[in-house]
Amino acid sequence: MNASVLMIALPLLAAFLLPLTGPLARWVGPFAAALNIALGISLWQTVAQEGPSVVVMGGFAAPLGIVFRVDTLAVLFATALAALVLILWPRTSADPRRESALLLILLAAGCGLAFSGDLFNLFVFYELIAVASYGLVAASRERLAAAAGLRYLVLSALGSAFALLGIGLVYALAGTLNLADLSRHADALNSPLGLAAFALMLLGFGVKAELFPVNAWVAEVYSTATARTTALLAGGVSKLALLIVLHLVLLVYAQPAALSLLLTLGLLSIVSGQFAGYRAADLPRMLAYSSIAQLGMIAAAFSVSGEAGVLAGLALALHHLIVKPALFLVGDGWPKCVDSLAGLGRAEPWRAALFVLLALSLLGIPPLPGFWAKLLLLKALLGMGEPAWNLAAAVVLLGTAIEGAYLLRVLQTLFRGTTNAKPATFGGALPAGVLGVALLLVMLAATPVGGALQRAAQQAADVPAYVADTLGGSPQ
Amino acid sequence: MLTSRPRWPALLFILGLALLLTALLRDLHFGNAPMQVGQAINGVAAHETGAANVVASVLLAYRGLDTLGELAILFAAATGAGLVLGIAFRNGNGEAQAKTNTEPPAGFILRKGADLMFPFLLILGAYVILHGHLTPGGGFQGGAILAAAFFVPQLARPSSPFNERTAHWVEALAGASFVLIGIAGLAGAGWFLAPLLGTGSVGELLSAGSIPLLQLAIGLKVGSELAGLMIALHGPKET
Amino acid sequence: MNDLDLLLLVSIGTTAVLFAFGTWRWAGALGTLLYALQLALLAVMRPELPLASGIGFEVLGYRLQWSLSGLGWFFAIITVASALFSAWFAAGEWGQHRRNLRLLHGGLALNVTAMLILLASDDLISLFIGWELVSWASYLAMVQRGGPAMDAAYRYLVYALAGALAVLVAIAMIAAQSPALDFGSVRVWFASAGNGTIWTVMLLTMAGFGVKMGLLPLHLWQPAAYSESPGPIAAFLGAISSRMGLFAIIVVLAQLIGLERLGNLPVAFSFWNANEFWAWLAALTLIVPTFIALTQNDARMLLAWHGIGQGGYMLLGILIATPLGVSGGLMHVINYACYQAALFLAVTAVAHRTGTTDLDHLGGLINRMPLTYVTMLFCIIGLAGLPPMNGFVSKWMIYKALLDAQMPLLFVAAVIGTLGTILSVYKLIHNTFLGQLRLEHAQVNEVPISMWLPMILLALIVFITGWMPGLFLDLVDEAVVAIGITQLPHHLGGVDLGNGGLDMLWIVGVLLAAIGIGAIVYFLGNRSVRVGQFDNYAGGQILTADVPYQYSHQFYAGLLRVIQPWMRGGMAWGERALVSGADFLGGAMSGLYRAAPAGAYLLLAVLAALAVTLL
Amino acid sequence: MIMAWVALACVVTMLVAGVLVLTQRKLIGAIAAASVVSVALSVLLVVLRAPDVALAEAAVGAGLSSVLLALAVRRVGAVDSKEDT
Repeated sequence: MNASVLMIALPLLAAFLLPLTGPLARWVGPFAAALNIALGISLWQTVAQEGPSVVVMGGFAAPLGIVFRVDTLAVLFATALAALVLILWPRTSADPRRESALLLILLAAGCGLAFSGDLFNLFVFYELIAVASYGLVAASRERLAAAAGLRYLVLSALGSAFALLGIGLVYALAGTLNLADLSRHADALNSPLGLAAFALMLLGFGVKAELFPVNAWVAEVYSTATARTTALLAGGVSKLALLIVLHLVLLVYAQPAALSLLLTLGLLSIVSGQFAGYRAADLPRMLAYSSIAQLGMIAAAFSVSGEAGVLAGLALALHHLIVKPALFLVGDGWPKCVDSLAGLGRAEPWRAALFVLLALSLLGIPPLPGFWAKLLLLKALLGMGEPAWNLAAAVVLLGTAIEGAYLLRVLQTLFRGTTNAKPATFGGALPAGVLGVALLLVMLAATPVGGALQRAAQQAADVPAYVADTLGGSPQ
Repeated sequence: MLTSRPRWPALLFILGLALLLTALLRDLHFGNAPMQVGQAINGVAAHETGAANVVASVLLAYRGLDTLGELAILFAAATGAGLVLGIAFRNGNGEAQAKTNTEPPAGFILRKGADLMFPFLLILGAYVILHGHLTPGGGFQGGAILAAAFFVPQLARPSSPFNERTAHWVEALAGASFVLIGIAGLAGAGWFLAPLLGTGSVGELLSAGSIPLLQLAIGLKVGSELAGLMIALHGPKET
Repeated sequence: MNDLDLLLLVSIGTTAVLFAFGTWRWAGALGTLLYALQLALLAVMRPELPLASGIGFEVLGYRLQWSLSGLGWFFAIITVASALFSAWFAAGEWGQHRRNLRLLHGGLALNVTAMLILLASDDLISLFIGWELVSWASYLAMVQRGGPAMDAAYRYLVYALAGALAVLVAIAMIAAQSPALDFGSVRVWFASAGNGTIWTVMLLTMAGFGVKMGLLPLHLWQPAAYSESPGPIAAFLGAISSRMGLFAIIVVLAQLIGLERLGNLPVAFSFWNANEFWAWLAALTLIVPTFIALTQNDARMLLAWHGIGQGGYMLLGILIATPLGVSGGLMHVINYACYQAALFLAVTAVAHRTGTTDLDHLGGLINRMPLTYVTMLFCIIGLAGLPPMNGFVSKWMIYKALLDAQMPLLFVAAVIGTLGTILSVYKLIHNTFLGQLRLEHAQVNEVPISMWLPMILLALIVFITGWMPGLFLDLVDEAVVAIGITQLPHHLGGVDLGNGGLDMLWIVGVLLAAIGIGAIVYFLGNRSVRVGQFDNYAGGQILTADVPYQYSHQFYAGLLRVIQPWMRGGMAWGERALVSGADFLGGAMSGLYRAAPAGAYLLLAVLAALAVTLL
Repeated sequence: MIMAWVALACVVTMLVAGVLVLTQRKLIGAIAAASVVSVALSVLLVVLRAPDVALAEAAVGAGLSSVLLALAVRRVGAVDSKEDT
């Protein structure tokens, strides 16, 4: 179980020591990421055998100290992030040492975000991710990226301030910040003020989770930052921000008003993202808008109380984590304008085929994994049996139809006509290929993967067990 | 010189924020917050950690991981700043933009003042860091003072040497030692960042387990990091 | 490994082989052989029906399984046979002077595989998987010619995707309430579900499956998409692709919900029930497209519009829910597949020789391409539903069933549809083969045997099964039983009914005798002189061949003046309105993001959230 | 009682300095005003008996961040003035 702490400590250690490693510097990062994957796998086995458990920092039991909750969900996210970081590790960079350090910090913070069971600790790791990602965004050598990064920074800082305000309110109302402890005192937060705190946190964390009104940075940043950074932000970071929201609604804010708020923001994200994507003229922007909508779907899934919602959101999140980075990477190096893609399907058939595969999975075409995720989402939404959630299913339907219209337009353009352009060197070939193969493997192994996700969702949704594990079973 | 138009949107923003906070505070009852965790810690902190300064015990024992995270935030911010500053933007006019140094050279008083301040700042920083577990203060504050101690001479004499290499070494080793102390706790007591070395007697300089060590690590890291950052910002652009 | 597994394996193998060797000269012939093998396998497994496959998966607690019922088997026979004739035709001269047929042959085989997977599905998820496979496979078949074909296929796919999502929502709805999704459990669930729930599920699934079937108002994509595909593919798609929609609709309405339940399901605020509702939609589907077909000037478009209309007959027949009606509707599927495939092939043959399918630029080809003419003649008689062709039998059964079931208004609607069909198919054959031969076509020759043989064979099937409908009724029985309807008593010549049946042996006999008498009179009493096609006189003047004196465009101008006000394209207008709406919303949303006063959004959002939560 | 007056003075100073931050035309002036806010805040924190936080605010808020901002403005300002000419 202590491997969970090492998954944070070791990348941080590597990041701190990076300036001293000299010629080894370029190997330290990938090595640390690989080590994290290995730790994650070992944790996976432990959790599978012994069930979820709690790690106490410094031996100070909850709620006084910080605790880590190690369950399947957390291990899954931490390992997936490590794998994504490893796959997306930049091969060339203007300033490899600094960029590696930021990536390692992002990796450590992401793992912390996955494991932590303390609201303030979650905020610290969230902030750490935010700071690391500013640097990565601005590292793109485009002047536009610097401008976009600055706007991202301002908005994100503002969002963090609001999230912090919300956390402060929670502390003022409930007197504790441990999630399990908060779950016991959820009544104290069941007031307008408590709900306001939730709204503040939702909007604050929503900046990274690309939720509707606070996501205006997304298209700009994703279309100017390097493809690998974009892939990391869209694929990994956004999910982790939503993971905080999931913890909140599962453990603390299981009240209908909070769920409705989350659902509303999710639906607005879907509608606004898909329609904006429909009008987007360049590929990265289109993918960015699609990413907004996809995250809206995950938010909508998390707004369903109970195991069904967690399962659907988890499936959607992991699917998006594989597909969207790969799509950004495939599109990297192609002309940005969609109309200029004409004929590339013939010039670079394999790359175009990969794009088609990923786009189809994103749309939820069976038997690709995206289909199962979408089915779970619809089932969860309709299973609530309430008008707002039924409407949500209709919105998802509409959104996906719109998404289909614009993604198909890209596919159509790819295979229309011919181009004189020489096939560019495909920088993202390896990572995109790996992600594509991963997608196919998930499709073939749908049965075991589905079982694992079900276990993860079941563990995550078992709130009484969570509270008992954290507060009851540990030394006081 | 940089000027700007009146920030009416910003004022509006502030007004909105004020409205918002009023709305929040209307419902919040001050003075009787349920301080469950706070009171529990007040009761047991000195006994459990051996630190006379409860704040330090919270920062470095109960919430040591948060502090490690904050240290990493500072590191990430400095790294990000270095990344941005160190890169000449492609989309410019190409040639490295030479810094136009328009300030007058520092005068005699400033130079002498800086020379005098240096040891005092150094000692003050060290004191604040090392007594963090006893009195208000600690690694972050002391680190900031240390950074100032090294930056002030630079301000007075831009040409005076600052050994960036050493600073890098100090920074890296200090940061690493924080994590290593944590891992040592893991290996020794079974918990990450578990207190080592025993609590000692409350109020002594050598007490409170590993808290002073952590303070030292933080102070050195913050100090070297910020000094490096400030000097980099002040000095000519890297190429 | 039973016969079904073997069939699926052979089918997948066919796809792989044809994609691998698609550029080979004999790929078409190879495909034909492989389809013949599949057909043989289907024939062999007939006694074993329903046959469950050994393949199955369990994902997320849902069991995915495949099993071929009589209904699926019936459609599978048509599918593989259509593919066989299409591949055969493409293997002939038509294909040999085209360079790269990899996509054509591979796409065709992929379509067959996908359809077999769909037809063998035994739970809702495998049904949906098969459905999507079919959608994308037919997209692959449609886009091959590029250009306008891609636009048509794009339109199709957007419809299909939206429809599939509607189906997915319906499946999710069932999944949220029913313990399992195999057809047996779903049938039980439907039996206990309330009327409102059933209506929701039914509307969603019909919206989805109706897209492929071309059920009004979801038909707009179909004509362009089918007619823009390469000839043999158009024949295949026209013959069977839309029928996959019908198959899925039968599964939902007849097998899962049950036709009796449909009759007891009231339409809110009216004296209708669900059965009548869908029957009238089917009637609308059979009338409107048929009259739109009348106005078409392109042979392939005309046929494609008919394809939509004929689907209406099939659905109507099945919704009558009597053995006669259901058998008639299902028999119409197989009859229609025969003549629609043959007609598309005939039009392709004409296009192969003349280079056009524009009805305003053809004419008088009867002497130049007699075999193609015979094919088209046989098949349009079938399409119009006149004796002695097989289309007559199925239509007669539907009419008779409508009258027996006391549905006179629907009967009138069906007859109006038939009238429209007769008028428009006459336009087709007249403008292609009769009238004035165009000068530029004076040297046109009949297509070679490699192309006419499959066409003529299909035409012969149309005639023989019209003469001996018992051949097809035998196959239909399998499907009828699978739906749960009692078998219709029939014999080789037709149908036995208590109050007088249909015996085509007699009817065809009488008809042939009458034609024989006519022929004798014509040949023995003939005193006319045969002249060349370009030897023309009018008003005492010699007309040279380059003067167009016979106007084939603006056919039925008088009729169209009468019905034109009814055909303003309301549904096309609706589609455009949807697209503009999406454009508008897209513009608004992307403007919202582009303006990007991000901080202001955040503050406003926070204020709004606080206002909502605190006040 | 005296503490309450000190606290009030601090709050008023912070408010005035805060408005000054927004209304200053020169960025360097705004930064100076911002550091005044920080100084007043750290005094306020002492009054509120939170010396640890006060020390941090004084060292980081009033000292370091002002210096960093000033350095950044100087650097950016140099670039900008060059573009103006």
